[in-house]
Amino acid sequence: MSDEMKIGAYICKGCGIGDRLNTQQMATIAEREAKANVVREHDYLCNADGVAMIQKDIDEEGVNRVAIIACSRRAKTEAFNFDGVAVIRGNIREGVIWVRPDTEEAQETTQEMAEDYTRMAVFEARYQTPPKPSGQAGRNPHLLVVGGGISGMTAAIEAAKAGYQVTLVEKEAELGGTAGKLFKRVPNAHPFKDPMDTGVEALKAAIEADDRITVHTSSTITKTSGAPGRFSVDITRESGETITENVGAIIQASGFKPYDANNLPELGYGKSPDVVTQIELEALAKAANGGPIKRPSDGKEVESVVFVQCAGQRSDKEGHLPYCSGFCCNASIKQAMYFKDANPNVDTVVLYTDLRTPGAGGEDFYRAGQEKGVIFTKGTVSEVETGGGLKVKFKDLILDEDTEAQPDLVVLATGTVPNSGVDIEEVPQNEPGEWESDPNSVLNLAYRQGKDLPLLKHGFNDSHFICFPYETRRTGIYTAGPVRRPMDIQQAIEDATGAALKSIQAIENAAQGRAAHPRSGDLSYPSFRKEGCTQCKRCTVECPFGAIDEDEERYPQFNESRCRRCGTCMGACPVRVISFENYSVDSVGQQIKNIEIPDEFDEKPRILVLACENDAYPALDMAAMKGIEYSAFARVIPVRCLGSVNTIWVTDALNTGYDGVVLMGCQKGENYQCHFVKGSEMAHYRMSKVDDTLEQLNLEKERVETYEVAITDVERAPKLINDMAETIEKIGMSPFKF
Amino acid sequence: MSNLNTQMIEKYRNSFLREVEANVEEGEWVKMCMQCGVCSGSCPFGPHWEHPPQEIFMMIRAGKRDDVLTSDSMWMCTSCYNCIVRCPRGLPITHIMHGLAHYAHRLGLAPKENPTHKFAIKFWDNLTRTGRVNELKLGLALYFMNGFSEGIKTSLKMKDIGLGMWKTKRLSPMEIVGGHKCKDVSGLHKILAKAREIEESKAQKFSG
Amino acid sequence: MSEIVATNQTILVVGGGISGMTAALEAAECGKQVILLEKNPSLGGRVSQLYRYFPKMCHPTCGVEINYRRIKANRNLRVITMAEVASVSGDEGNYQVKVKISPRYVNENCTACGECSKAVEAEFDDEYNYGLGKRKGAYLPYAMAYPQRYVIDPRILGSDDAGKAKAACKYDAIDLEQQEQEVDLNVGAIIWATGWRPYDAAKIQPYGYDRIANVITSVEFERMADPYGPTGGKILRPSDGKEAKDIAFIQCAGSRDRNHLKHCSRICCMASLKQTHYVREKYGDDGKATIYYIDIRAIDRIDDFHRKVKEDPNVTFVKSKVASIVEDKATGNPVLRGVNTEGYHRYENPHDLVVLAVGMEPSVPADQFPADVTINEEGFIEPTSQGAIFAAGCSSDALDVNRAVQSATASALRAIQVVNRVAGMEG
Amino acid sequence: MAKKEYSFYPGCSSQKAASASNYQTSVLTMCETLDVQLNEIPDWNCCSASIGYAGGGELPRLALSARNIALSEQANPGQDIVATCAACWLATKETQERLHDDSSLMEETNQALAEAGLEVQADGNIRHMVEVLIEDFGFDELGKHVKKPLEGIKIAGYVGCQTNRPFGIAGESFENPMYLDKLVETMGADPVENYDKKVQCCGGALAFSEPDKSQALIKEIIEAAYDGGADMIVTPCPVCQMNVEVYQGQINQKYNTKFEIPVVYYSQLMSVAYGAGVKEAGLDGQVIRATKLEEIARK
Repeated sequence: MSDEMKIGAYICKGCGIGDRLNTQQMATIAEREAKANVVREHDYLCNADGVAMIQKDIDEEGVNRVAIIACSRRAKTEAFNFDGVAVIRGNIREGVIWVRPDTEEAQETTQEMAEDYTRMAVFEARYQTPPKPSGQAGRNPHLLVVGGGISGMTAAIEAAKAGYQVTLVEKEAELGGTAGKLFKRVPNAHPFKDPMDTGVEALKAAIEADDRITVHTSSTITKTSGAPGRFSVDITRESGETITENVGAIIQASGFKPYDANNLPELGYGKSPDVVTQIELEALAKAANGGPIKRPSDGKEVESVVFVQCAGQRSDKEGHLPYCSGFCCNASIKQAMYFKDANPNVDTVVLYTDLRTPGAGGEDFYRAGQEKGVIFTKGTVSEVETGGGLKVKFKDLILDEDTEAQPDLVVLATGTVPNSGVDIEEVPQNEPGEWESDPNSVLNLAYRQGKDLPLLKHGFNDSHFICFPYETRRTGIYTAGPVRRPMDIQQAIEDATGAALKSIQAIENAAQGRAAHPRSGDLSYPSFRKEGCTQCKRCTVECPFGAIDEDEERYPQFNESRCRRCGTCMGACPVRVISFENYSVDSVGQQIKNIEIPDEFDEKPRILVLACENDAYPALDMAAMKGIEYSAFARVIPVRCLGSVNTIWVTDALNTGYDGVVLMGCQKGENYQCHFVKGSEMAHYRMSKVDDTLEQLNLEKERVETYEVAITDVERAPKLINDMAETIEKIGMSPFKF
Repeated sequence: MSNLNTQMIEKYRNSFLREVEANVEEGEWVKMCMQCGVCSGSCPFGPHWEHPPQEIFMMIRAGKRDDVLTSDSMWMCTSCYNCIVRCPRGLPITHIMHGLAHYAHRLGLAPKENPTHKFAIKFWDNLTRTGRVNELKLGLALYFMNGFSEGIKTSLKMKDIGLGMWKTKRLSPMEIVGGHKCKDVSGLHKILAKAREIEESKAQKFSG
Repeated sequence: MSEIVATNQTILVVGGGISGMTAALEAAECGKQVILLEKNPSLGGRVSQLYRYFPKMCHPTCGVEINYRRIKANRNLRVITMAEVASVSGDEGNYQVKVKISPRYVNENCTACGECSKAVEAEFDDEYNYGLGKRKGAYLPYAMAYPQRYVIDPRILGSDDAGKAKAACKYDAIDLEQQEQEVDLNVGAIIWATGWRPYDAAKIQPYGYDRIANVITSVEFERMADPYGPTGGKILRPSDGKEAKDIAFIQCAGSRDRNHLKHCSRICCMASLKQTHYVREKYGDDGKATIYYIDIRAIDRIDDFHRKVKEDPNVTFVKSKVASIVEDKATGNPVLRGVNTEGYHRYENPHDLVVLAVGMEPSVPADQFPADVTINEEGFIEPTSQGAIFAAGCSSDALDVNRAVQSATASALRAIQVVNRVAGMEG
Repeated sequence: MAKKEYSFYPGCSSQKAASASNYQTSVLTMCETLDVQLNEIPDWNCCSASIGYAGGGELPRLALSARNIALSEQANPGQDIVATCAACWLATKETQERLHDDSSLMEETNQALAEAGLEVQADGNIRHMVEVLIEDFGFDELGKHVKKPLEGIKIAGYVGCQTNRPFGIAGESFENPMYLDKLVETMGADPVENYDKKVQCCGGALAFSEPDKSQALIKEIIEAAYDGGADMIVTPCPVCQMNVEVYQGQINQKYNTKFEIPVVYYSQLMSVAYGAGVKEAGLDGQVIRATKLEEIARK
């Protein structure tokens, strides 16, 4: 295929388009005004004949930019799927005829809408290059797992089973993590009745036997640099000896540390050796090895034990954990069984407020505990007195009375605190060229934005997305196990296996230069013109994924495989030097500029709508399917994320004579739904600054509105456009019409 | 306090739950309650129980032996089986209530003046005498269970019912002198005596 | 369908809900060949019928849209709808799967223009809305449906409507002659993601779902809250269409109950907590919710959501499994009877509407499973130690969306391990 | 249809001059039409119902029912035991199941029975008469024998507790069993729809010891029947029949109501529909006369 640009514009007449619009006129515009090289109309473009017609042009005419002027980009994607060329969709079905009434009086404005979309499609095509991988990364089928507990070992084994090399780094001298300290674990299979072997030894043996897995114990990560496909990791032994490994992806399975029970003096911890945490009880049970468990103070065989659930958890008190650790209910049942299995006459009482034993296995296990004689009492403990024998004072919530128990031993279910390294909001990264490793960091990332993964909530490194639990904010680095969210062993195993899959996927994506979620498969990547760059750092700071570093001269360094292609950097750049092959300041800017702006006195305003392709644009599509109308003066352009909107588009539009601009992005704030985390937030912030520009232009602020629009805002999204039309009617047309 | 009661207190000092498990019909189910309360909400006599069934289970777990055994709550069970069919854990609640009532009676702790307690004893005595219930005698015994003058009052109050039943041949004054009975009453008595003996020897074994 | 190419390096995913889509996409985005089967005319599964997700209160449609976009963009993935597995034979690395494909009567020419639907008169209960509304005999399962292609309900075949639909289509997309097909697929590994169905609330007899109009299920309530659901997003009483402002939520409706489902369905507590938001969203301070529960299972970091709801003065928590519901015939109010077990307070509470938080039951009954897997007492697939049929999502346990997706992602790797072994691929 | 034979356990209340003697009369009439032969268990004894628990411990109570089963096995081998009284059915069936499932209980029970030279196997079926009608005949067959449809009578089907729980009738729910309604329809009468007290407890045996509490329940049962427009109530249980019928006078005094609703057995409805007279249908045993039924019976 020659490099010469050849644009084909294809106008469909199906689905009523031909009945409602003068497609011939549109074809003329595509050819004469927009200068498409090949222009064709078709009665039914998406059928085999229509598709063949386009393919023929690609093959025979050398068409390499295909502008399909038909239905929405969300429709008929299987049909309009051509190799090696850029495909652009002009939306005249959902975007025009389905949102406009089929009346004579509406005909003129509807036709104008369609003509503009035709121009826009061809102009967008003109500023497209079919993306090719940059070749920045090669394939490195090797992954790093940080943490040698159940999660880390599982991730390593599962990745190795798929044929990948693994380097496993554990800071302790032994693999096993917390699970390695357990006597037994909660069962994971039918009949869910008895504590079972932890499986840690089997995992260790599997790792030992697998020559694809290399283990570094007593080691930590002192520096991680690079990007998916080409990470470089410094692994430092206790001795200070450091080796460097190159890996394609990273799994952080750094686990948790037990909550510090010293924060719970009211529950007797630290005052009596016979008040222990769950993890301390495991040590006693290990020592007993199936025999009677003895209490720490005097070695007496325990005859009665009380388990206090939610000790320091699910509480707003200072120093307490605001969350539920998820596994402790089942863990206490298991531990009560340690006593009961050794001697059924031991009294075991679990004091709880909500017993949380979910799923098939959970309820069976709860029942099994009851069958063994474990007593469950709904109650809240106020105090554990330790002077001369233990006294657990609690309120029995069912019998509605204050009462007490005097057990030999008290076990506190204290929950977990994630081992997530340093909080990058609090601990700034070293300046470029001044690297120093932080002993509190897990990964010691050399990323400009900080040494560890950003935290989500309560110190956990979870994804914010319900449907996409692995989407951390650092591409190619996945967290697994209880560092991500509180979880039990069974879930940690599932989680680690899933994280291994994502790491492998990251490796394969990086190898081919493809983007990861949510623009999976996208081959475009950001490039920048160094000569125009003012080193303002906005791109580096605002990138939601920490993809951009700074070199020592303080120029941005793009790391293609860390990039998610959201374009937030492009939106941020005040001098507009950042662009993607298929998405740039021009590819959108030219669409904005190349529409017909009617004369001020025509009473035909123009409203630019920049709609996020993830939520707002589909919402408008659905509105169209439901026949919800909106103003014929709107011209909607989908954007990758509102974060990619460069203010120049807005000011250019206003300068060109648009009367209003509506920006539609996703929800921001704590429960953000922006798939690129901060894009919507950034856009709102930037648009607040546009107000100054408006003032300079002597334009009303109401001419630019930024909204959060959900995909379900099927009625609201059109209404927001109509609201703008009304506003314009009130405040008048823009004075900037030429 | 009955001898048996004293023995039981000694034996199960620490755990009323274990005492119930060992000695009460279906008592081993008490520990399986998951505290949902559906039994208590389902009972047609629910408002009249001082301690509805789930609370009794919780009291057993909490070791409130006296409170449970002297309670008149279990004696409110109408044997409607609502609780049983709704219990998510399949506890035979009706039977546990009967079992607790029986156990309380055996230990001499059941409330003496509870009408159902009295009636239930009389019913048993009535039926075991001949092998079949004599409704007239049972009724009269019931009316007079609170003493003679109370009995006259009750009888008068109930006379319309008696009269109606008599008129429709669903009650016969002749029953007072004879009535239906099993032919092999002595065999039945032997069976019951043996059954009681086996049961008591088991209790002895537990308490010994 | 001779064009379906599958080999022993292909991964078959059965079920196109959130778990199946995820498993299929994650594997395909690793470069594997994947076939995704769905028995309904559209992908999306149960999540497509939810209004919002807990705890973020975001819309499931959003994630589904992203997944559809991923599917459209991925050439390694082949989606076959209206397809069910009839049988599976063979072994790890080499399965033979018989697939039955029901006719849609609409071919790929369909542009989703909707003319056929307008032409048809017959209406049927709308499955998407759990029968709360009607849809036409020619229909798009729901606005976001993928494939975005209409379906002809077989019940209109042979009627005038069938002819009308055909006549209305300008694109020759309606093919009334389509027949059921059976195709044989050779695949290396199978991911089973057939998900769950809501437990049949009519079986919970004390709650009178089959007798009392104003007793509905939690899944129906989702449709009701959805602005594009059968009531246009209004929370209304089925009996008289009046606004339902005082709503009772009954937990463990069919779960944790040996008379019904023995297991805890995990999601219902959070779902009800979420639904109290709907009540407040629609009715503000006039909206009242009461949650009747045994244990509130707001597990792990989302317990803060639970605690926030608890702070809402308009939401009341009653620790009680409701004993029974009767209908107040004068008002149509369901009256809940039971005992608040915290102190044993009896109640007889009338509410405008009762929402039963129904449990999750595996979609495929244990005795109808077409393949050889181990199924536990609850009907879920146990983790296998042999073979290459891997459960994903709610066919493996009662899971929330987040965990279902985790499970699906893990199952994708397990399948990849098998096909990589078949291919002799080393990393 | 060929003659069907069952081992019959009538129970104390069905005896001559006992509270449900009219039930027995109508059952026998009904069985004649259906060609059912009931072979009474010789020398049967009381089951101790569900109130015997205070005096009788677990084993003595089981022994009572076990004796009946043993006698049935001896005299009517291979025949299902059929009871007409809910309490009899329940106690016997529970005993059968518990002995069957618990070998040590079985052993102890047989030890006791041996005192009277008896032995029990407890592997047969224990059935309620209603079960026999529904399962061995079915509504279609039962309807075929109708000679005088009970037209124009509205009847509330009051199922009560122990016929319904814990065993119930196969295919019926505990909360809303429909078989009485279907039977009423089959006999040509109109069932009260959505009779929501159909499984409410009448106080059972506690009607004697706790009359006030029980009568409050009975009042609701009657009230709901009236609300549904019922002419009469039909029930399969002698305790229910007795409690709901005979306390109406006392309830009227206490609550200032004017209840006077007949309470009949299903077997009486069937007898009348099958052409029996007042006496054969046991209608002369009604304390509150079921005049509408009597009218048909006299036709």
